[in-house]
Amino acid sequence: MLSPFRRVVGIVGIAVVATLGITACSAGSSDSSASGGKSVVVDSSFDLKTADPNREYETTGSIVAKALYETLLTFKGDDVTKPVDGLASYEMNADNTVMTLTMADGHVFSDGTPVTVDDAVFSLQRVQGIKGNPSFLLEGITVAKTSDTTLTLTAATPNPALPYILPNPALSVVNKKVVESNGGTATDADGAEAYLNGASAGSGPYMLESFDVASQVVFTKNPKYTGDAPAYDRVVLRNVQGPTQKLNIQAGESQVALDLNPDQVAEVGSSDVTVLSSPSRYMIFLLLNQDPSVSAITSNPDFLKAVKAGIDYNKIVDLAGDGSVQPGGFIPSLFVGAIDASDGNQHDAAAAKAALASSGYKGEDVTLNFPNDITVQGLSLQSVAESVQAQLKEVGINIVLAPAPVATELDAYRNGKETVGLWYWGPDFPDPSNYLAFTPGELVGLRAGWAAGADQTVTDLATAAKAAVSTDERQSAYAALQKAQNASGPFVPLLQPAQNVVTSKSITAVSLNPVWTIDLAGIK
Amino acid sequence: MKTEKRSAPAGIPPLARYLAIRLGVTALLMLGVTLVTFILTNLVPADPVQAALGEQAAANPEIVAQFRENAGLDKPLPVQYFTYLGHLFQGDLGTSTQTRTSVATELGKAFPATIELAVGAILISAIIGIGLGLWAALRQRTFVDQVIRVVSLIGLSVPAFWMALLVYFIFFFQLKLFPGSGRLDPAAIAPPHVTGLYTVDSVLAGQWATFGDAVYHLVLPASVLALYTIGLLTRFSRSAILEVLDADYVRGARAKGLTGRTVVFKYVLRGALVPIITVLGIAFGSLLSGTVLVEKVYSWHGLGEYAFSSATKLDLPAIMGVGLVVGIVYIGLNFIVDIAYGFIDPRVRAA
Amino acid sequence: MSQTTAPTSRTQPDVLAVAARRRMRFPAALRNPLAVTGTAIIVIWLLLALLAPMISPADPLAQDFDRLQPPSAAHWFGTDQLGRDVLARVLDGARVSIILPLLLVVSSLLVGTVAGSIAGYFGKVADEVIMRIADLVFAFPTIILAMVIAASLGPSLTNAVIAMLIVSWPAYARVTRSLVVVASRSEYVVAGRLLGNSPFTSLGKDILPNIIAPVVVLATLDVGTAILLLAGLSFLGLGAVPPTPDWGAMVSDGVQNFSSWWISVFPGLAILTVVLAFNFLGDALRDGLDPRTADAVKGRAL
Amino acid sequence: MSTIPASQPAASGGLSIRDLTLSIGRGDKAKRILRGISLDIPAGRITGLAGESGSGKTMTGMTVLGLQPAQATVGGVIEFDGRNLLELPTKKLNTLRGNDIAMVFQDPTSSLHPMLSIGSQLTDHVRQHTGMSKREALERARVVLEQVKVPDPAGALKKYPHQFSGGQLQRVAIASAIMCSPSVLIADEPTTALDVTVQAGILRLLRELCDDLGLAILLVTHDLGVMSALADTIAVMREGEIVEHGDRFQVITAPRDPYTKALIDALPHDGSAPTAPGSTSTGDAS
Repeated sequence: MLSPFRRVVGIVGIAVVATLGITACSAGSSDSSASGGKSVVVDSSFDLKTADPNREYETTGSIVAKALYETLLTFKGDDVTKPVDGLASYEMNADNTVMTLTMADGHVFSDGTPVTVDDAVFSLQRVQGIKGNPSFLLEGITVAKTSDTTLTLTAATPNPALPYILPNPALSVVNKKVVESNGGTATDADGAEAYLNGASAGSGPYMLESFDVASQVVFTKNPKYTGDAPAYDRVVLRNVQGPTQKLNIQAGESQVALDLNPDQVAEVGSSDVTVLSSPSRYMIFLLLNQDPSVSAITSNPDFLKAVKAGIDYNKIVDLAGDGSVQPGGFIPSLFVGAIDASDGNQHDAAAAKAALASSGYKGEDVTLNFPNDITVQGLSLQSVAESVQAQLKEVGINIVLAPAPVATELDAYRNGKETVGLWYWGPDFPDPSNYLAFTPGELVGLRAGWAAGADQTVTDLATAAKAAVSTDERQSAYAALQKAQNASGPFVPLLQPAQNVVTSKSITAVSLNPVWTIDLAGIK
Repeated sequence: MKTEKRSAPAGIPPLARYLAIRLGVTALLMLGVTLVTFILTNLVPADPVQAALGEQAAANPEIVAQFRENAGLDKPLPVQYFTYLGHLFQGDLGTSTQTRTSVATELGKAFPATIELAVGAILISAIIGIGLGLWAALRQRTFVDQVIRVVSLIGLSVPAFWMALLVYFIFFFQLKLFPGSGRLDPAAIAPPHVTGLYTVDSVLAGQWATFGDAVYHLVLPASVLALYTIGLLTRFSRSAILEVLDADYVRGARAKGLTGRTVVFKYVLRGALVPIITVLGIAFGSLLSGTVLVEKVYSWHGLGEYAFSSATKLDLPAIMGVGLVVGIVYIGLNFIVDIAYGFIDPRVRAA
Repeated sequence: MSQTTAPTSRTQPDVLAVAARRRMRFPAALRNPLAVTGTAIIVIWLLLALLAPMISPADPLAQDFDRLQPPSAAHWFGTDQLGRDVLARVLDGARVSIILPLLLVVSSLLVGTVAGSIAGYFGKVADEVIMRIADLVFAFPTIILAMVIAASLGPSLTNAVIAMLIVSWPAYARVTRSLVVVASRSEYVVAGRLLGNSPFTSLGKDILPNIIAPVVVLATLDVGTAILLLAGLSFLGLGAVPPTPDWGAMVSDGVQNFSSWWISVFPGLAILTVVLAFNFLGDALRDGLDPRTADAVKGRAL
Repeated sequence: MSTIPASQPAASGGLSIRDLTLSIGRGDKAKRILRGISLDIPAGRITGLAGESGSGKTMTGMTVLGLQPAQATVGGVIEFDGRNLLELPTKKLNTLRGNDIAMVFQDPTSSLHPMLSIGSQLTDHVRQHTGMSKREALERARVVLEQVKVPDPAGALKKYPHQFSGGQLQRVAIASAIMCSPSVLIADEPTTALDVTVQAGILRLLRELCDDLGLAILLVTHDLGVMSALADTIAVMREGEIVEHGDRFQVITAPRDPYTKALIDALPHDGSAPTAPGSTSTGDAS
């Protein structure tokens, strides 16, 4: 327009370029890593709430607690069938009511003080006293110090699962003196959480360097740790969504990714990374409410049969990708009592249509509620819901999807108000007795409107399973229970998704476990 | 549009009066913000207790009762609200029902992250947007002008969340030009906390490598976020500058024989600055709300993500805290913009 | 907060001169190549949306195909994680992703214009109440407020639209109010009032025709914003309920399957083209407006 | 029609316009704004250029400084100091603008930047043209403000345009124009935007400057009343051409051109300037 302005434009242009140049320059100088020693980056999708081991009961929380603390009993590697000694060794009396724990010598906290029986008693009582999410693990159990090296856990009713419960990282032993001096008590007045979110007070392989529930937790090696020293001096556990995890591990930004779904794993290609794929501990299931006041349709046994036969399980397993399986019953394949898919529900469109015809269903809309902001091992429940909807449509059942954020939906689910629900269950401890929740009148059973006494056959089988002692007995008792549930119960086990841990080639070993997902100290 | 503020009644210093009114309005608005958020979040047909407690704990009436009592949820709603206000007046934003950490602490972490992102984006958009707007204005009705117009409209039309993905995929994953998620290299240690802005804190601590790292991580998300505001600022500064280019004082400046550079930077840009600053303020506000979509893709744990997770997890005190902070920022922004007018325009200063 | 509406009025205080000069050269504005391009794209998309069931290559809900197939002759846009045809879903998604925001803009235009007219014309209490509520809404960032509302009402398209309506009417109210304030001081309106016109006659006959053009331009520009906002909410899982095809939700599906770029790239491009088309049109129309009223529109079209 | 040759040759420091043409647009659609203007603006005299709005008088003034619209095509010669201004590159022209040839605009409230201090606006071009230091330039500005009779010159330098009355501001604008001691001053409707009461003062100031500094002043106005009070020679423009050119007395009392005659007859007889029915073509940009 005006010749003198021509130069100005040039100047502005240069200014823009120069600014970009400056950013580019400064970018070049960032590759120096700030810390000495070897460090490893683990990407995970957080559900973290706290670093207080006695309060945490989340997947990420367990990973954190496992790295910072030790438990009285533990599992070796991924073998959860046999509890082994941790900070203590144990003995169980004959009727499974009293467990005596003898503290092992030589364990010390990161501040150098020895781990004593007082610390152990305090920690377990603290779990009970603060009335938090993990408190139920020790419900009905009395913890008492019996000598300078022993304590007893006394249960009111026989509790054979107790040795399997104790390795849970929520039952970690904290340094009593440190915790108490920071407001800690074994009651609901406990105020040590804030302190434990900033520093660890444990005897585990790592110490807490920094903790941010939203973004990342950083661990540094505990020099006082008495076990095998971990291979990495520093671990960064970052909160990263599954898709981003995949890009990060491919680009070498992280060394371990925990939440890739099978599709993503398939895309990674095994040339740059190592993929460890195994069935996870989670079981995704459909529940059909048996309470006629909630739904006359879903409480109809024929309709229930139609749904069970109408779902194409293979298609869902296919959707979930390699490594995932159809659980035969509600107990995942990892545990005693699990049954094979061939013993579970089978897809049979003709049978479904026949059952539907005799149920009197007239094509009414049936609402399927599910949380849409949850992924299980990277698999979104929404995909499963959409798949189920399409399959049931083929046999003539009209499902309407009703997604909601999990927080909103939990209320309806836990109060047994959902007509059809799509949820998943992660075991509280690696023992089939945890799955008795899926029987009439129990925790999850009630959510499906399955009241106590609603199905005497199943209830009787549950009682029998509970009473079974030897592994063989338990196996067959739980198998029978699940088959009965499959026949008449409100739960339709759909899927046990694969757990895929992807590591870069520089990692030679990771230690996975169904209870605490991954032992950060086991990364080599 | 309001010009009534130009004259203040005699007796009270106009600035004091202005500040008093401003503060009063702000306080009322904040009260409104808390009330609206409180009502909205209590409309949710779900129980925050369920959202906060685990499977087994939620089935235990004792634990549930304990939780309700601790969170004050056992009281009637009006009591809850007034209790909240009471704490608020003492500077206490309450405790998150999810993490049992003080909301102020959590906001203290999330807020600087978002501010850093938004400031980065506004800087990028100011430089590029005003530059392009100036270029287009000086080349009005030429091909360049048309191209810039289309480019800026594209900037206004790109869905940020989609662009965030695309850019991440291309520049981080394919070309490996920029780092991936997060605010710093995972191996890096965050600089000592002063402002919470990594760029500022690292400079304060003299950690230049960390500063570079922080800026490096900022480039992609800030650029994506800036696209919209670049479009906005380009369009707006173009028309503001065009208007000024026609002004007598620009012709006057040229008649004085001033060089093109002086005319543009001293006369034209200054003349267009008031409307441009206004848009910058509005743009910054829109950036703040836009961050949630970009934060999600870049694992940038800022206010947007905090707001989203609090909203979906029914973390009432956290949502209220976000509402308050954001409200204050918006109002503060307008305030800053008004003050900026004063610095730029002596006529406003006098009024 | 409201003084930011028309920034240039600070340097150019003769607002009163505007009323007489306000003319909208619509036909001329529409001859602009941008407007032609924009209109053409919009028409094409609207046709696609209307004809979707007829021209769609597949049932957008049917999970009939192999999962995650890249684009091919059989599936131009590939298939998604459930084996649905992406092209079919993009076409069908137009119905939700374009038409719903259009309805939304029309409703917020109605609500906002009425509220703004009342505030601007009657002033005093009505003005204070309405504009303070508007201020309150403005004190929230749009998407966060929409997020909270959508989360409390539960995700569904209806609720998302309600949330968006709540956050978008104040823009119209402000622009309308400022235009009405100016217009109602102009001589012909004052004269009309002196002649005994009722407030409503005066509003409807003398004022509205004068302010309608800028409001329509604002609305055109706003369609793009509305499409983006709805897509954003759906992306966050607070909008469209599956399996309804919605572009924002489809992009979100693509996030989970990053390497299957086609799942998110095509719906993203769809959003981009439609929004761009509306912005082309709106921008061209705005050029046709008197510069002063265009400022009011610009100031609020953010 | 432009038949009037210069009555005196261009004195040194003066300006001479020959056959100036200006059109906007190309080919048949071209709009011819100036159709061959020839005019001398000698030093020490005030040359009036009158005409109604749209006659091209303001464009003539603008073109002298090269401020015509970018899309305009210009022909002819504007001779200054032995050079044709129309052929000077912008860079060269810039060294003359404000330095040797200065301009005063119609409305001082819009021709001065509202956000820059008087001191800054009075000195920026001086410093650029002469390389004076900031302090020297400010001192010069103070002297010049005193010269144009702005009260409290030192204080005025720190003020902003909105803090002055219109009349005072026009004095400031004139001060800005004469800061570099130009030899030619183009005054485009310098009193039109002012109150009648202060117009006389400004006119008197222009006269003084012309006489004291030997300035060549081109006074562009539609107001023949102003013109008759101030100009030494008067040229009348109509539709891009000069239709009348001569001594003030001769033009006012015995116009040869019927259009001029009509203009003069329209003058009110109380001596005050008639209110402008519309402003000049560029004057309404505020």
